[in-house]
Amino acid sequence: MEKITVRLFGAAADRAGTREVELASETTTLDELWSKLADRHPELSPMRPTLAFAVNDEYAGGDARVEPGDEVAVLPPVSGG
Amino acid sequence: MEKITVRLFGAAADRAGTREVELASETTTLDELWSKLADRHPELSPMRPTLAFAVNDEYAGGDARVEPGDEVAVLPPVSGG
Amino acid sequence: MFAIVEEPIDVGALVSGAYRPDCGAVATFVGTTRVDESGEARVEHLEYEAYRPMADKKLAEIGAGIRNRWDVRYVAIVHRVGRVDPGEPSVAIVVAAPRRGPAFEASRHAIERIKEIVPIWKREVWSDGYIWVGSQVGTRGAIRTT
Amino acid sequence: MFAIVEEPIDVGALVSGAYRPDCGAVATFVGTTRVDESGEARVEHLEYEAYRPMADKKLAEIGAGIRNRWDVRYVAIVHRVGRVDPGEPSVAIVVAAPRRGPAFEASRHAIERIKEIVPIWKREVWSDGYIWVGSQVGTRGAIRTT
Repeated sequence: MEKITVRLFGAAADRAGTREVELASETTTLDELWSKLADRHPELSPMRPTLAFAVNDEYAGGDARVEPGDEVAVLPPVSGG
Repeated sequence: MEKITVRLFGAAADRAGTREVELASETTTLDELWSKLADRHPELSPMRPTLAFAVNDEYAGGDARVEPGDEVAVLPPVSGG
Repeated sequence: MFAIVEEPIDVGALVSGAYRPDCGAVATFVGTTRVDESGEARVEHLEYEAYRPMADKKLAEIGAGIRNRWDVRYVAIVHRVGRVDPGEPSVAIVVAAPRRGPAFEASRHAIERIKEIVPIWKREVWSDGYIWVGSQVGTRGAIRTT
Repeated sequence: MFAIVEEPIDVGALVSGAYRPDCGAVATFVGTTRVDESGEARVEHLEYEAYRPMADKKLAEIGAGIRNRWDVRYVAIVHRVGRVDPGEPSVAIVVAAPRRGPAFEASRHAIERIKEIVPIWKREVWSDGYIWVGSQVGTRGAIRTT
């Protein structure tokens, strides 16, 4: 089965110590995927309230559907400019 | 006696057909000087309500004192920028 | 830096001259010649004239007023006189500040004050005559009567 | 024109690329690296990273939103990634409009939206450690605990 690629940025990549994680999963939701990610990288858990997520390059909420082959991004508060 | 130099700009210079007028005068006021100027260049009279004046490079009102040797400027509505 | 110049304004040099390690924001405003149209007539170029040195003094006063009112560390205003062709800059205002709010507000303020108090005049040269902006004096028949 | 670049931003070229005969106003905002200080420590440089291509897409969305809302004829936004030294531009926004009001409003709007929705992150590298701005995650002891 295709995996779900999770990309981590900024402070989230820093905390997790990696910029990319592959998770095996059936079709699921962002919230469920987060649980798997937080199991693998518990150091991310304290950041949860500040994080946003994207599925395939677009912001998405916790109940958004995520399918094998999708790219999910973990987005700390943006600070461009 | 030194004269008072009156400099004209923009639409005022255009109407009067000159950019500089020398007026002989004792110490006077801007309002009185304007009367002399308007006598010499009656084509300026219709512009009077729109004009501002400067004496020696600073905005001045009708009762401002003007002395021989001073430079007076006739300033149509500014339109820089 | 406050100047009235006859040659084209090098806005890039003005902006990069404003970068400072104590500032996080540089706001720039450039006024350019816009080709208005009216019926079959159109603006071909602008001609600016200034009353100097009063105009220089008023630009510097605007700069001083800005530094008084906002936390701004650098202000430059350059106004061109003479002929300015379509799309060319007639005025450039560059403000550097630690934070963006004051930079934006100060640059907006500067152009508004220039249009109020700096003795500079603009003549629009149209394909069918000219008009002194603000005085409505000129050789364009239609506009002269408005 | 919307771009995320690794090399220094040539703001002068961006501004002169915005001049158009149908516009009278070009408003430009440049964000530069400000050296903040705290006790004996100071910011030495910034490091930006972006999530691409989402960041490119969000810049273009901001541009489209601006053209929807204001009478604006040209918008360029360029954001730099990687190391940005003190006083250097990290972002440049250039807006050309027929009139100055919309140009000012749109350029202010663009920087506010960038700071809200574009997936770009800034790491301040201080003389005594680093800090991810907004997340307060880093190696600077004093700030980590706040």
